[in-house]
Order: sequence, then structure tokens, then C-alpha cells
Amino acid sequence: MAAPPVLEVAGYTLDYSTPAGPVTALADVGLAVARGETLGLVGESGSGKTSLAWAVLRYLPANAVERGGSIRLSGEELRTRTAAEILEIRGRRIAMVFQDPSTSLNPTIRLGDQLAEVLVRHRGLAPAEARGQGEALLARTGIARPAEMMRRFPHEASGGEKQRVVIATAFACNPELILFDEPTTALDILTARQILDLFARLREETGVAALYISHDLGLVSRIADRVAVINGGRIVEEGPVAGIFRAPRRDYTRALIAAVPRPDVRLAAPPPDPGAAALLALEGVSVRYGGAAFLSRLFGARPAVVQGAREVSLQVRPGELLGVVGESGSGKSTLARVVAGLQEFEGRVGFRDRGYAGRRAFDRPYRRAVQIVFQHPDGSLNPRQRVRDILSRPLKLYGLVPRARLAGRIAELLAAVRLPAEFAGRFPHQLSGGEKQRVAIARAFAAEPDLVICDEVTSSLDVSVQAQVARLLVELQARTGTACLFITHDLNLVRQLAHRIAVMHRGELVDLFDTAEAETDARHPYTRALLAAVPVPPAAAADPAPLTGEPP
Amino acid sequence: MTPAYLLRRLGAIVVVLVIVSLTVFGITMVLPGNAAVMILGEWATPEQLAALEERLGLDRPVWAQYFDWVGGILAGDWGTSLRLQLPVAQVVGDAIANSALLAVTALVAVTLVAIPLGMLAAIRRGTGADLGIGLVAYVGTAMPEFVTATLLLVFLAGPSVALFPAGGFVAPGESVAGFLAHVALPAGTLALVMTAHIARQVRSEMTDVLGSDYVRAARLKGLREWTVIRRHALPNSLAPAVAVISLDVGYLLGGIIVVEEIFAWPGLGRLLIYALENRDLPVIQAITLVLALVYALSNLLSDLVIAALDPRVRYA
Amino acid sequence: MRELLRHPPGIAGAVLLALVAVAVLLGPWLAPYDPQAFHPAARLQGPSAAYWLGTDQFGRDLFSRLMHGARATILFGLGATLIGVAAGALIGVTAGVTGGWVDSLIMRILDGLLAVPDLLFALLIVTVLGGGVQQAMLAVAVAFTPGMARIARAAVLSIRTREYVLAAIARGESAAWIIGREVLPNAVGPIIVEATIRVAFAIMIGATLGFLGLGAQPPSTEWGLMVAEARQFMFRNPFVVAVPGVAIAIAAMGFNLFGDALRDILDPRRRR
Amino acid sequence: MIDFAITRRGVVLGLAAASTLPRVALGQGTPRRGGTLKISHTTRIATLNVLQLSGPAEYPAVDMIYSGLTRMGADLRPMPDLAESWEGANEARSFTFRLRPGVTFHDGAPCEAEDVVATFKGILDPATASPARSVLSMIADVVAVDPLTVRFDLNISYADFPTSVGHANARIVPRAAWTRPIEELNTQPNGTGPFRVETYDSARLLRLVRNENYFIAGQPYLDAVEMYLFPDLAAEASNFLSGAVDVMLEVQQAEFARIAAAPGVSALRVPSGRFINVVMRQDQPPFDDVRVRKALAMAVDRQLLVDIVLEGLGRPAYDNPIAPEYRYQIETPEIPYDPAAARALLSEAGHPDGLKITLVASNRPAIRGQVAIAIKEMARAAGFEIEVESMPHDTYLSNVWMKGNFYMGYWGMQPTEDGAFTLLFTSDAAFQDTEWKNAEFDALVARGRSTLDEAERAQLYGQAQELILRDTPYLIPFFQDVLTAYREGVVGWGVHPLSRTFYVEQVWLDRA
Repeated sequence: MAAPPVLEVAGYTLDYSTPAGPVTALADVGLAVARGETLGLVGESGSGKTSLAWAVLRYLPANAVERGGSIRLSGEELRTRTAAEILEIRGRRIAMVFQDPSTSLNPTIRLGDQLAEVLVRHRGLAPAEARGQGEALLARTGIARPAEMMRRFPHEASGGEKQRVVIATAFACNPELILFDEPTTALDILTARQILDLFARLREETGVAALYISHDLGLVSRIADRVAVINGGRIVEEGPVAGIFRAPRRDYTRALIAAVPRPDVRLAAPPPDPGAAALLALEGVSVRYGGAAFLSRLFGARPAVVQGAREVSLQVRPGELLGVVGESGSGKSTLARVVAGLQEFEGRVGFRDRGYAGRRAFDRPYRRAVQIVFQHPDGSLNPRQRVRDILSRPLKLYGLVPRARLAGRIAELLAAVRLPAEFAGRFPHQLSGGEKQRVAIARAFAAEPDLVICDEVTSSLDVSVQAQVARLLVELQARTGTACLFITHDLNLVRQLAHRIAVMHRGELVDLFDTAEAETDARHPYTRALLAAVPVPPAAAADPAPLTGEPP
Repeated sequence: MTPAYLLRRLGAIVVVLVIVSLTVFGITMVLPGNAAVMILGEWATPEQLAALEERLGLDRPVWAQYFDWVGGILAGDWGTSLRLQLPVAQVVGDAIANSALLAVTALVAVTLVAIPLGMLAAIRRGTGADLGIGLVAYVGTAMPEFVTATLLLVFLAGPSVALFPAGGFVAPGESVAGFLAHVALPAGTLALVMTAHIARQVRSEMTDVLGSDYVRAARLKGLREWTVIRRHALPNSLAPAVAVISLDVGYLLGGIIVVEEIFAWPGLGRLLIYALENRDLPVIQAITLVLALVYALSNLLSDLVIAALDPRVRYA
Repeated sequence: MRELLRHPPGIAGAVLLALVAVAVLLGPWLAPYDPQAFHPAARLQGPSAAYWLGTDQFGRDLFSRLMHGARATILFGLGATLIGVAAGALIGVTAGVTGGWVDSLIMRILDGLLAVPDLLFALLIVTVLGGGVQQAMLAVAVAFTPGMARIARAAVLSIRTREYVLAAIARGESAAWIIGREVLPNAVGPIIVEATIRVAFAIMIGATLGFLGLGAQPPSTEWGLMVAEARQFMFRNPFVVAVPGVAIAIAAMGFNLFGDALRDILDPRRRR
Repeated sequence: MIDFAITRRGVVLGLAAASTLPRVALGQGTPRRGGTLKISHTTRIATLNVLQLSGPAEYPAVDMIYSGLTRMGADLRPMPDLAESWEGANEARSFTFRLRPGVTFHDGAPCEAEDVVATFKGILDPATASPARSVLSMIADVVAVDPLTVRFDLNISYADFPTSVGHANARIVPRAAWTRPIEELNTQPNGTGPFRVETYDSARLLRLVRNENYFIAGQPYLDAVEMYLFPDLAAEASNFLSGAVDVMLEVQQAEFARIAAAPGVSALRVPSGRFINVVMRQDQPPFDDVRVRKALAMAVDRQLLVDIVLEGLGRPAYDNPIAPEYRYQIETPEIPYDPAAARALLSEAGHPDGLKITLVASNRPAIRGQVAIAIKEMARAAGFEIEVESMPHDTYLSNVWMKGNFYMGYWGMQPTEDGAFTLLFTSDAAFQDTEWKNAEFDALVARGRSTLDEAERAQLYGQAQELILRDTPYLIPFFQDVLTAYREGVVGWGVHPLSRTFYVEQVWLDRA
């Protein structure tokens, strides 16, 4: 008789009781993960994928009501286990790796102790012994000086190092099953790539069964053996990775696949006239952050100066979409703030035939011609203003439309971003994230700008919404001939949309190239490393060679 | 924590004290009536008043009085109490020591009671214990000290019960038991209000900590609940608790005013009321400065404690 | 508001405040007696059909005094807080919006003033102004100003970096528009929460000043003064102290609970 | 029997028998030596400078530490203290005091005539700011005749002079004190009294121990006296009832019945001439019209005031400042509470629709405000629409006292009629705050103080009182008793109507 699957969920239904009545989180869910197998569980926010993880770990909130089904670990039913028994299972037989290592590690306890405590708990080791073992575990996750890392506090380690500690902790007791909850989303591109490689290696070595939860179908397709797509609490489709991508059976799956940005599917607006004069020209733009307040200086504080951007020069042509990519802290958002007139800078910003030498030099025509859309749909709209007021503000401010035509223009703007006209009367909190971002885009385009700065406009949105917003943006751009400075960390997305791509690293512009030339040898090594780190779905590109060590 | 940081903080405290000194001096200068009137009371004749004013130096220009005062403080001479005719440093010094005994006792009591209560409420969130603690906390913070003190006086020091003396002061040097008996009610009054406040804050911090990702991670490691609380939750909610306590020192410094008056505790608060009633300006000024200094130092101290508790906090 | 009613402490706070509001609005009509009228034959009595909450040392009806005193007490708290909030908000918003050395200077001065405990500050000021209700109200307001200024400034600073404000700056909006339309409407939330809780403090400080003889003066029916005047008689009739004492606690608790509930509702981080 | 029979000889003589000193409440049995008497009080002993102090708790302290030439007895007669005897001469324009021999200060220095001369000269120096100065302003010169004899020459005839030198602030300090900063007396008193200071902390405690060299052999009986400060009245009462102290210096009316009823406790009530007075300024309307004053007088139910404000611990007064405790009180007619008549009189005085006016009271002591509120309620029926404005004492002192036209005053009892009249009533009174100035009255008082004949004096002072009753310069609704309490086993504790002398050296503890 074949061994039972490590994890087998069958007919599992879970409700949350709320004041407004029960809400179904999971409905008749069934899935199985065998030893040595990785099952990718893909869904958007609210799909129930995380609830499933909590159900497996028997860590349900007080208002959770299980309506039926079974959850078995290597054939043992978990639902009937007592709390004490579950405590013995957690961390020993089922471990979990969390999304963000900076919050899942206790900031006041040394990394080594957090790793060792699970060994003390489940393997009964003495603390000193456990620390020794912990060092070995850390070494296995590729940490160069494990003994030193053991003594550090979380804030003294990088994101990648912390996630390695979390992973080492998860593997510490040789569990049968590990749950991964988006373990790379909080990490930078290159680090994420290394963590994924580490995961692949450890899975090989230990033969652990893994349930890998993610919103990113592209990413899952690279590491999982099989994929389950969850939507609205139900598994809509399940099967081997290749099969799902090649022949999705459900519309939802198809939409999800279509929404995954793929460089080979170009969405860009028509290319700009290469001979046209530059619309925007940055010349040697530098930004320094920091500097102590007067009184602090008086009492001897040294100003801590951080370089936000160093000597950046680039140009944007009319109608062009220039992608700016880089990891967090690379200076790409600083650049956006400079151009939007939110950040003091040194150097010169040229716009059409005028030059501006500082933030305060930007005049009304410049401010009208250059608009910005921000990352967080929640933060970019004033919660106390109706959509109508938000959209009418640029119209009134720049005197673009006679008062009598205001309402009509607002309806047009809403239509342009595919929102119904009655949204004009709504407040931002009555809109979804995607809808809010559309309003923000509409507000930017309301000014009839020549250049729109998009600062990570899609990264807070669900995958499917992301794609819609990106398409909408390009469409508007094509229609109005507006240029766009598109700042993102998503390489695949930018390769879909941009005419040219600028790569920033630690405040410097390291590379600038036509999108078509992304994969040529002329690229800067850092660009190449970034491209190599990004999973390109599905197996369209050859699996890149694993990277080792920290990014340059 | 660098010496430069400490120096900077101390410098900031000096700035604060200068501002307080100017404010207080300004306020005391426009106080109606003067000490001579209050000293001689209703039995004074105008010439007696004039003589006394001259003797007290109240007839000199304001700016001269200010610079004399500041200069005196810097030279260690805090002036002479107008009413008591004693050096301010001596009068205030005795009172500081007594108030410190009261305040520290209250703080220790609060720390020992409020923090465990707040944590208990957070851990047993939504249970009867939580509700009970919450209710007591709300009632405690809603009672002015003089009401609380009056109730304690009636119920614990009334003639029929007389569990504690109704007031007075015994130095711990004379008799530790006597000191504890006398300090119980005034410190209890102060502690009650602060306990209520701090327990609520600790509960809220602890609730946040218990809901944090790392506590969840610790639980999902299979750690026992007690270990989770002791190792993971407790240390992290202590730092905010310390911050709250240090903020409450400001409250405490106000609270002693009423409590000392009611329980005959010979400290700064009662001295202040006496000085205010008698327009004893040097004493008022000195007490205000001392209280401001204590408050500023307690904030600094709490920052140091927080830095010790939380490795993330490093002052440079 | 609807959310408030789903928040149990919020409901409790609202109920307590409703009681208080009834006393403030209708108190004089609910009172069966003239609050100052002596009933020499019925001194220091416990509750009875004639005197619902008993009588004080002059045989004055405690319930009537309580009802009449609600206005003095509550309006004191509201008034002091309102003035303090207005002044504090003005200073704080100015500092937060202006920034630079103006902000530094204002903040240093505020730090200095904040180092003086509220009650002490109020005591100093009320002594300058001379005791009395208006003076005490002003004193509490002045004592509250630095704290409120700090909160207003913090609120402004946190909002100043919100993206919709950045968007307005990028759009080239005037400073007045940004402050008036983008910053202030969103900064009032924390200010209102803090103000609500401070009303409770103001009531208690007002009562304490009354107790120390520097606030409301006899024959006012302010609750703190009622307690202070009655303390001598508390052994003969505990109600003389208990009635106004409990009333103060109810009012302060109402504002505390209500303020906490408001904070929970306005702060998305604390929402479930 | 209160009489000064000696006037026949034209001199006033004191008696020198210490053992016959009258006691307020003399204990039973044989005095026992030893023990510590603990006293609680509510006001601070801010200073022990006998020349300057004026606090209620400071008087008992200096009464134990210092001695004067004379000391007030319970019957308002001057008793020998440092002076064994005295005699007046030259129509009471000169007084000679004979000092006890062999008396020493606590520091061992002898107490002689030079000390007395230095003390009185110091008091007369305005720079000393002594409350005794105005009372002793009739002194023209003071000379040491020999080490044990002092002679005072007066500007005027002043029959009560032996009483005046017994003023609480006129106790004898060593002549050496004047060679040093006089502030030293604040904390380092050096007297000839029955006790000397051991510990003095103005914030908490004054501890006095027996002066072994006290000039009355065998006294004091107590080893020590401790005075504890309790600023809060409620806490003080609780503390006393719990047995922590032996004596509560002053008991509030509100607490008196409760304390008196407590087991093991005696509460003592001493009638006194202490009174509340409603000040009505008479150089401006409405109180320039005597009918308005009379109307108000009729609009106050004095018995009810005594009942509810004093809890019955006092006696109604009918606007005569001279209480029965003085020597020359005349029959004072009762003024019945008659709102209707008051209203009629008010109407007749030109206020047919009543009179709206603000009555100011300070909050210290609280009784001022209580009386004001009660008057407001009572006088309403007579058409007086009184607004009571209470204020903190300091504000009152600087803004209202001696300035306002309608406010509450509060005065302790004076040792003599002359003291009472010259305090408030004569045109040159120290606290003339009504502008009621009457030359006839002034003349009567001036003649009275120089008149040695008992009957003639009684007649002059009687006429003066008649003038007061005729014009009602103040509304004086009641005389307030002085209240104190002590625990079982304390023998001989008592208070004096003037609350200036306490005779603690005669108190002893009768317990195992």
C-alpha cells in the first residue's frame, strides 16, 4: 500500500462568523501534497489561500467555524487533535515560512536564540547544544559566518539573511510539511531569487513536502510541481504546472495567466519619433537626504547624509514611456519626486525649452504639464473628498474647462479610465484598490499633461487588476501622446510597457537601453543579474543559472 | 548610546529649564498680591507692609529680581523663602526628599501592579478578567485624586477601620514599618489612577504585540503559550510600558500636589500650595523648576531604559 | 457613528454622555427644588421621596444641585478644552506647516512648557488670574495648549507626507489650499479624539481646582466644589460626597470611553 | 467674680501667686510627671518668631516657648508671668513691673529688665513689623530702673496697659537677639517658657521638650509636646479619632458632634467673642442709609445661622461687637427675623423693588462663604437680591478687603473693649473699613481707656455700644465658640476665648 500523502485536505469548508452573518472563507477544498512534492497554491487577496494555511496549522481565529471536511497529516486527522497535541506537531512536523522576515522575527531576541528555541522545544536539546546545531543549520542555508549571525539581532541582518534564518528554523526539526506563505514578496529581486534557489536545494536535500502559497502565478510555475488555483474559497483548477499553463480549463485561470506580465507580449504605445527633441532632460541631478536640525547641531550631532541620487542624467521624449527599474533604495522613487517637484535637488531639470535649477523654480505651466500617480491607492486620494472634487481640482486649478463643462469633463475622464459616471459622487473608501488607482490616473490625465510620472502604480494591486491598470495607462498614453516616466521593480511588466528602460542601483543610473536590447551582451552586469533573477513565465525563457552570494 | 548623545539630551534639558524659568518667573511676577500682604494678613498696616516689602526685596525692578534669581541658582543660592524665612534650597530640599519617597513608592507599586494587570487583560482578552480590569481602569482614571483620596480616607483610615494612619509622615530611617503605614494611602491614591492608566496602555501594547507576526511565528513554532508570552511578548511590551510610565511621571508630579495636601505628607506638592497661597515666589519658582527638571530627567531615564530593553533603539 | 454603536465601550460612553447631556440641557427643568434653597429641617439627609439623592449641610437638595451643576461642570470641561484645542491647533498647525526654524523654536518652547505638569501649570496660571470659574477655565486651556499643539503638529506632519498632499504640492496648489483643504480636514480626526479625552481631564482638573479653592466658588453648584464643600460632612451623610463624586466620574468616564471608541474607529490600524 | 477692686487705690495691681492661676478646665487629682502630648493642627507653624507670627497654630507654640510680662487669664485679666507684680501711677500714664528673680532663657542667659526694654523697643520699631506694635503705640518710653524693675511711660492714660503688655506677640526675647539678624528667631527661638524647641520642621512637626529651669517649680509636667501639621481637616479628624494624637487644637463645627460622641474623647466648647461681620461701607449708597443696614439686620435669622452654620456651637449676636465675655457688655436687644418689616424698611429707604447687591466672601475660613450664602437665602424674603461672590483668600486680601463696600469680615476676640473698638470702630481704627466715623463715639472710647473708675468706665463703654447699636456699622450675626478636643487621660487641656494662651505647662497625662 502506498504511503498516504503528507498533507491531504478533503471537503474542507470554513466560515467566519461576522456581525453581518457568516462569511465563507473556504468551500469544499480538497488537495494533497506528497512527500518531496511542492504544491503551489495561487490566488489573489481574499481568495482564501492564507485561511487554508491557518487551518492546516490549526491556528484559526475565534470566529472561525469549520463546517466539515478533513485535514490529514500523513494520514492522521488533525482536526480532532487536542491543543496540546497540536503544539507538539507545530514546528516539529509542520513548519511555516512567512512572508516578511522583518515582522516574523522578534526584534528583541537574537537570531540564534530564535532559531535554537525550536530545537530546545522539540528536540529537547540544552540551549548550548541547540545553538551549536543552529549554527550548522544556518551554514546549510548559505550564511557565510553562521556563528556571528547567531549573535545578531534581526535589525542587524539584511532581509535575505533574516529569511534564511526563518527557513533554517522551519527546516530545523526535519518537518514533514512546510508551508510557505509568499516568502519572497517582501524581498528584493535578487534576494528573492537566492531564497528561491535555497528553497529548491533544501527541498532536494530533505524531500520535504511543501505547500507554496503565492499570488504570483509566474513565480509558482517555476518552483512548484503542481499548481492549485484558488478563488473565492474554492479550488477552481488543479494540475501539473505545464498543463495548467498550456491548457487552462477555467476562465479564471486563463485570466490569471493572461494577467501575468510577459516580456514577449508587448503592450507599449507606438514608439516615439526618435528624432524628436527631448521633452524632459535631467542633467546631473543629485539628491542628498538628511542633515541635522539646528539645535541638534548645536549639541554636536553630525548630520547623517544619505545619497538619494547621484549625478543622474537622462531624457524622455514626447510620447515615450521610459521605464525606471531598480531595487528598493536604488533612487528610482527619488527621481520621481525630483521630477514631480517634491524634492530639492542639485543639477538641472530641462523641460521642453526651459531649464529648472531647483524645486522652487518649477512654475505653474511645468506643474500642469508634469503629473504624478503614486503607488498606494489608499494614500493618494484625499479620504474627505468625493471623486468629483478630486477630479475637478486640476481642471479648476489650471482653468482647463469652463465651469459649465466641469461635470461633463469629469464624466469623460471617468469614462476614459472605464469607471461609471456615478462614481463621481463617491468617496475613496467606497472604491476598490484598482478603482482608486484609476481615479488617480484620471486625476493626472485631467491636467492634460505632457508627462505622467507613475511611481510603482501597480505594485499594491492584485495581479489581474495590475494588468488592467497597466493596459489602461498605455491606452491613455497612446491616445493623448503623453510621455511617461514609469517607475517599477517589476522587470517583466516594464519590458511589456516601456520603450526604453533605465536601471538604477544605489542612487546611480547604471544602464539605459531600448527595451528590445534587454537581453543583449551590451547590458551592465547588474542589469543582467536582475533579468536573470526574474522568473519569466512559463518556462518561456530558459531557466537561468542560480546566483550565489549577495548582490553586487 | 554615545556620550555625545547624552550631552545633547542634557543640553536640551537645559534649554527646557531656561524656558520654564522664564515662564515661571513671568507668571510669578504678575501674581496679584504679594508675600508681604500674605505674611502680615489682615493685621497689617500700610507702613508695616512697606517695611516688610523692602526687607523682602519686593520693591526692586522685575528684571533685577530675575537676574538675581538666575544668578543665585547658578551659584547654588536659591534664595530665601519669603514666608518661612529659610533658605529655599533647604525648604525645597527636604520636601524633594519626602516627595521622592512618595513618588518612588507609588511608581514601584504601579509597576508591580499595573504591568501584570495590563498583561493579564491582554492575554485573557475578552474574558471577565479583561472586562473587570478594564472597568476598574476606566473608573480609576475618571476619579480626581481628591475624590479617590477622600474615599480611601473614609474607608481605610476612618475611626471604625483605621487600617492605616489618616496622614502624616514617618521617615523610613526612623521606622520602616511606620513609613510603609503612612505612605500606603497617599501612594495608593496616586497608584490607583496611574495603575488604571498604565494597565490600559500596557493592555493595548500587549494586545498589539500578541497580534504581531513574530508572536504568531513563535506560536507556530509549537512553543508553549507561557514561553511565547514570557520570551516573545513580554519583553516587547515592556519598552512601551516604560515610555507610558515616564509620561505618567508628569501626571504623578501633578498628583502629589493634592495627595500630599490631603494626607499631610510634607513634600513638594504641599509646599507648593502653601507657597502659592502665601505668594512665596522663590519657593514657587524653585519647585516648578525642580518638577520640570525631574520630568525631563525621567524622560531621559526612560529613553535609556527603553534602549536597554530594545536592541533596535540605539541613540547616537 | 454607526460604527460607534457596534463598539461596546463606545456604546457605554455614548450612554454615559447622553445622561450627562440630559443633565446639561434639561438640568434646571429636571431639578425639583431651587438648588440654593435651604431646608433647615432636612439637613444632611439620605435619599428619600422628597429629596431623591438626599440633602447637604444646609438642607439643599442634592439632586437639584447636581442637575444645576452639570452645566457649570461640563461646560467648564468643554470650554477649557475648546480654547486649549483651538490655541494648540493653531500653534501646532503653524509649526507643522511652516517647518524650519519656526517649527524648531515653537517645538523647543512647547517642550519647555510640557515639562511642567498640567495641574501645576493650571495652578500657577489660576493663581495669576485669581481664582474663579472663568479664570480656572482659561488656566486649564493654557495648560492644555502645548500638548494639543504637539498633537496637532504630529497630525499635520503625518498627513503632510500622505500621497494626496504630495499630489497637491506636485500640482502646484497654493499653501493655503493645501492646508485648508488637504491637511486640516484629515488632521481633525486625531485632534478630536485627543480633545474628547481631554474634556475628561479638564473636568477633573477643574474639580481639583475647585477642591483647592481656586476654581468655582460657593455657592456654585459645580461638582468638584460640591465635593470639596461637603468633605467635612461626609461622615454624617456620605451622599454629600458620593453624589457629586460619582457624577464627576460618570462624566469623565463617558468622555474617556467615547474618546477611546472614536480613536479605535478613526484609526484603521486598531480596527478588526 | 470679675472685678478689679483695686481701682479704689488708683492703681492696678497684679497678684503674684502662680499657684492660684485660674485654669480654663483644671484637672482632677495629683498631677503626674512625664509623657509626651501630641497635638494636631491644620495651619502651618511657618515661623517661631514670636515678635512677628500670627498663625493660629503658632500661638500655642510660642505660648510654650516664651513668657511675657503678663499673660491673659481665662477671665480676661492679666496674670503675672515674668512680672511678679506691677503698679500703675500718674493716672495710668506710668506702669512699673517687678520681674521674677532668677529667671533664665533656654540658653542660660538671665532674663532681666534690659531684655524687656530691648524687646519692647524692638516691637515699637516699624522695621520689626510686629502685630503688637499698634496695640502698644501708647508707650512713650520704657526704661530699666534696675535689673528686676521696668518702667513704662505712656503718652496717654491707659488703664488696660497690663493687659496690653500681655499681647501674644509681646513676649520677651533676649537682648542678644537684637545684635544678630532678627530672622534667627524664626527657627531658633530662645525664651523663658516651660518648653524649649527640640525639632522644628515647619512642614510637619514641632517637638518641644521640658525646660527644666522653668520658673515655676515642678512645672511643666509633660516631658515633651509634639505638634503635628495636618492641612486637610478630614484627615486631621480621622487621625485624631484613630488615637494617633492626644489633642486636636481646633475642631470644626461640622465635626464637633461626631468627635464629641466618639469613645475616649472629650470635646470642649469655649464661648468666645469671635465673630463674623458683614462689612457695609457707609460713604456710598446703598449702605450710607442706616435704614438699609437696619433692614438687612432684620432680614437675617441669627438663631438659624447659629444652628446651621455653627451647628449650634455659638450664640446669636445682635450687631454688638462686645460679647458677654468682655467686662462691660450692655444689655443688647434681640433683633427678630422679620422679613416683612425689613422689606418695608428697605422700601422706605428708597428700594421699593428690593436691592440687588454683591456680597463678597473669601474662602478662608470657609465659614465666611457659608454665612454669606445663608444670608443671601434669608434676606431674599426681605427683598435683598444678594449675589454671593466667593474668592480665594489672597484675591480677597488684595482686591476686596478694606476696599469693598459689602463683604464678609472675620475677627478674633480682643482682650479688652478698647481693643475691640480701636480695631474696627473708632475713626482712626486700625481696620476702619466702613467709614462709620463718629466723633462722639471716638470721645467715649478715648475717655474710657483713661478712666480708672469701674462704674464710670462701664457707663462710657455702654454709651459707646449704644451708638454702635443705633447706627449698625456692621452686621454681626453671631459669636462663634472656640472648639477643641482631647483624648481621655489628658488632664488640664483647655483653650482660651482669645486662643492666645494655653497653659500647657499645667497639662499632665493620667495614664499608665
